[in-house]
Amino acid sequence: MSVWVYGEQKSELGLEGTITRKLEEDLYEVFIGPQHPGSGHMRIIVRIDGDIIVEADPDMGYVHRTMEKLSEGREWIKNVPLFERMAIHDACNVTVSYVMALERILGIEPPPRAKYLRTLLCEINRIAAHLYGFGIFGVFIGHSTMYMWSFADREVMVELAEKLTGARLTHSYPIPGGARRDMPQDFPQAARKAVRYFRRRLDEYRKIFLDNPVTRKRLEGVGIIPKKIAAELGVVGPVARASGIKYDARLAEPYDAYDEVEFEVPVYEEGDALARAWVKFEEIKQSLRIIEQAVDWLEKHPREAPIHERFWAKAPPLWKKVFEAEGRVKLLPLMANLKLPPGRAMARSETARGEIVYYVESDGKTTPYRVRIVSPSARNAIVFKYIAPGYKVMDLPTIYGSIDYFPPEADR
Amino acid sequence: MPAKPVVKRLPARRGLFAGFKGNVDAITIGLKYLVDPKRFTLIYPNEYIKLDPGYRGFIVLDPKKCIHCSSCARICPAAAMRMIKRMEEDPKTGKPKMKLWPVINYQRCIFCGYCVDVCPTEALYTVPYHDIVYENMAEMDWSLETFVKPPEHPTAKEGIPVKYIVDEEKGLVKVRAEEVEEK
Amino acid sequence: MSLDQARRIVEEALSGIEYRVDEGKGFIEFIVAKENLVEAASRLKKAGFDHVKSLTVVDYKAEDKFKIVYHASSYLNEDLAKVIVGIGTEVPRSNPKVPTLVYVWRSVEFQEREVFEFFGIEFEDHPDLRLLLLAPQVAEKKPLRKDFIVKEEPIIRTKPPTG
Amino acid sequence: MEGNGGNGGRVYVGNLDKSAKRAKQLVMGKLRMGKAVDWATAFSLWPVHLTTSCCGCEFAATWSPRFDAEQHGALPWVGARQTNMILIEGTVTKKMACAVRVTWEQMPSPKFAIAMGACAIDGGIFYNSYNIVRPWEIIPVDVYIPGCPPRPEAVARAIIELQRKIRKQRVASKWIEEGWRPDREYVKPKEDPCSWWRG
Repeated sequence: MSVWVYGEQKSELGLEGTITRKLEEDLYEVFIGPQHPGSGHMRIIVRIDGDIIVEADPDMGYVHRTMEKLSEGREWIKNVPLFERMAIHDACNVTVSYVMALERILGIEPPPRAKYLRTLLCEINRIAAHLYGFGIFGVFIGHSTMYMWSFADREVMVELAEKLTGARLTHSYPIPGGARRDMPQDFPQAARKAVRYFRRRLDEYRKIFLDNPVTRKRLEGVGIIPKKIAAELGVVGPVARASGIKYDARLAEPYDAYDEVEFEVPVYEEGDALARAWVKFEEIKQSLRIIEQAVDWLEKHPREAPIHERFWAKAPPLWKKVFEAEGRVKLLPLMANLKLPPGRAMARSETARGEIVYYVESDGKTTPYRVRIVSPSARNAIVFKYIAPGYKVMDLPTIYGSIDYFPPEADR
Repeated sequence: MPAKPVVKRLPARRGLFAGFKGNVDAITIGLKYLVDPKRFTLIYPNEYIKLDPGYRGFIVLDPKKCIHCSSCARICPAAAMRMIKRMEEDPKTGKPKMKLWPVINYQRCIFCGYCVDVCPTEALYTVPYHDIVYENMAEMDWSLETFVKPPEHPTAKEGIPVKYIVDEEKGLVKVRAEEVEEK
Repeated sequence: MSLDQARRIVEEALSGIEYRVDEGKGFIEFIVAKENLVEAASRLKKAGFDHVKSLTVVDYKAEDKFKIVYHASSYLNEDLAKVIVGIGTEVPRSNPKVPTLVYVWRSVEFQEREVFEFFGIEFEDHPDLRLLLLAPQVAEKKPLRKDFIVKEEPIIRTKPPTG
Repeated sequence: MEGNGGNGGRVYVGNLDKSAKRAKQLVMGKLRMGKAVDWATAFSLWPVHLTTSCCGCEFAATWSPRFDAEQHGALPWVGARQTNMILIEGTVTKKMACAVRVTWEQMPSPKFAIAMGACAIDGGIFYNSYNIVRPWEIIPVDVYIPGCPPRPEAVARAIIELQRKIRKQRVASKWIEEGWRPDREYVKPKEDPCSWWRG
């Protein structure tokens, strides 16, 4: 068989600038990204034989913003907005475990009201992030109705979060010892309306996306991760739960109000892209349940500052006045120079894309000695290398979309 | 009550006509919204969202309340807030005195609102709008004179205020701001 | 399962290997010698800790050592999933070389690459030790070591604002 | 010059640069279409789909049904060759800088850039990070949007401001006439953003 070498033909034909490389083993190397129609910020170097992927090498780090290093030079509370930038569409979930780690070192427990408020925002964020994931997934597999629908409905959840915290995405809501705002008076009514709206709407989602034969053909049997391999690769979140792993950080180590509210953790055993989509879909339903319960609890209990006494007992009268009028928890100036006792703590929380783990080490100063973050997307990136080979190039967007990979989070 | 994991099964494809039924379902939903669409697009800039007063928009300083404590500059995560020195006449003695004033740099501000929350006298407050853009980078580095008055809201001149309310039937509904406020 | 119970399980598994226990809030660490790391890790895996959550490296510059800890937990055993157990070792800063644990836990592959570029720690026998996140020029600086210092801006700057 | 295609067909081969120049003279000089060019450019600002960082969340929301920036004539497009606007969504890291510059160079002129978010202006919360670059060091930026992330309305406002600027200062037509923007110096990166890639 003669090998067509473009380099040699080039000089004969006079086609300057035609550079096409053919590799020795009859494989093509395809560079996908970082400028591509999906959510971007990542390159996957794929070697293909025909249109079958032989090797996939994720080239990450296009959004590596050095959070671990920057945190070492900044005061404890300043790191909350910093780490939040990892996944701004899921802001409360990624910061709550950092705050939990600080609370463990400080040895304080937030008041129950703060716990419920955090849980409430976490679940609002989870739904918004799942819908974001569905929207991007829709773009990836060419189902633009899904993008339009989920981004339109995501705005409901964003609107609720905005009412609660005062920002669309970057809430910076949890602080050591509590939360920054109480819910406004008209919030419960709006939240219940939203829950009822979503309950009805999700059925339509199922019909147009999950049960749509076109989508099913694209998703079924793609990117199968068997249970054992999922455990071996250490994948997290919906990816693991779609493979039959009964693991959820809310289940293993209940934080905030998760040991008091009632919910289920959906697990599927098929392990393919469709099962991963179904896990996210069922999780939205469970999140709606938690939102309802959290709102009920918050309405029943008296309104008080959702922050630990240590940061509120010495508060001047103006603080209390502002809280009563606007529901805003003012911070004591000591918050900026908060000193933690020396110690080490680990905390984990379940974000929409999986579990995030923080390792926080303090040496008794106002800044951390070391913060190690392992984000869910960073742990799921390994799927590209080990699962993508064997599938067609056309399945790569499906795998990418189904694991809900968010590069700024993976790169930190 | 603790949570529990529940193993679920993917819905099976039922029979020969499962695919057909799925297609019909999807198309019916599509037709439903073709006939009865949900319209809630914001016609910007003829309309603008009147945000809740609690929204963390641009930050403004009330110079009368400021006590020059530099708490805001200390807590700013992005080092956007900084203190500048000004020589001012002391009202009591009449002698010039050095005073520290906060100024903000919107090239860096991340709108986290920590400075507003930490201010001991509520001298900093937020305005509920956020849609201001600049053509020049230097304009974003506010001087003290700019910082003490709310920035001009360009859309308020051009458009009418609307509000979005959560609705049980349609998700979000766009209504005129006056209608909501009347209620 | 509490951390104490987990501690007993791991202590049983590590019998015959010298170790030191470091406790933290929410996790427990077993520090072994560099030579015993692979053996200890495989015994831990046999005990049911099937994946690594975090490969945590801390640079103790004053004590002239890196502490490398693999924080493992379990997926398949629901009881063990509740605890985080670390297995680790300490290496001098001048010669940072450790045997890789990729062949024990596949889930550390990318994390080991990450540690390699940020700390310059070499994992012997790692199948694919390349840069993961950083460009080569940045990786040369070994950014997460304590001797790489990023400049912070002072709180009070007296420079008048421009414009 | 005339070339012969096979099977009796004809292929015309000529000097492309010369023809382009002539077409430019015809459109801009004789027909005086400058104003039309400005008008048309202003209402078809298509951003390229290059998501540099997390402001991409709000970038996606800007084109979602609620804020629908398509009403301003802007539609994100995949290929850099068919677009004329680049929206820098947040931080540009050293690795991404290469992609931004390459994408910018691929786009046909007249082309414009909007820097979205604090990170794209002065680093935002990552102001002292060792791995970021300021996008205005790599490409010329027209409009800056403060915020972290800015609201989708702010992005729409930036598009409107850019449209005004193009029509008022006649940026697009002057660009075509003079070969480069009259209001800006050519931004040449101090160091090659792709050095990591080539080296």
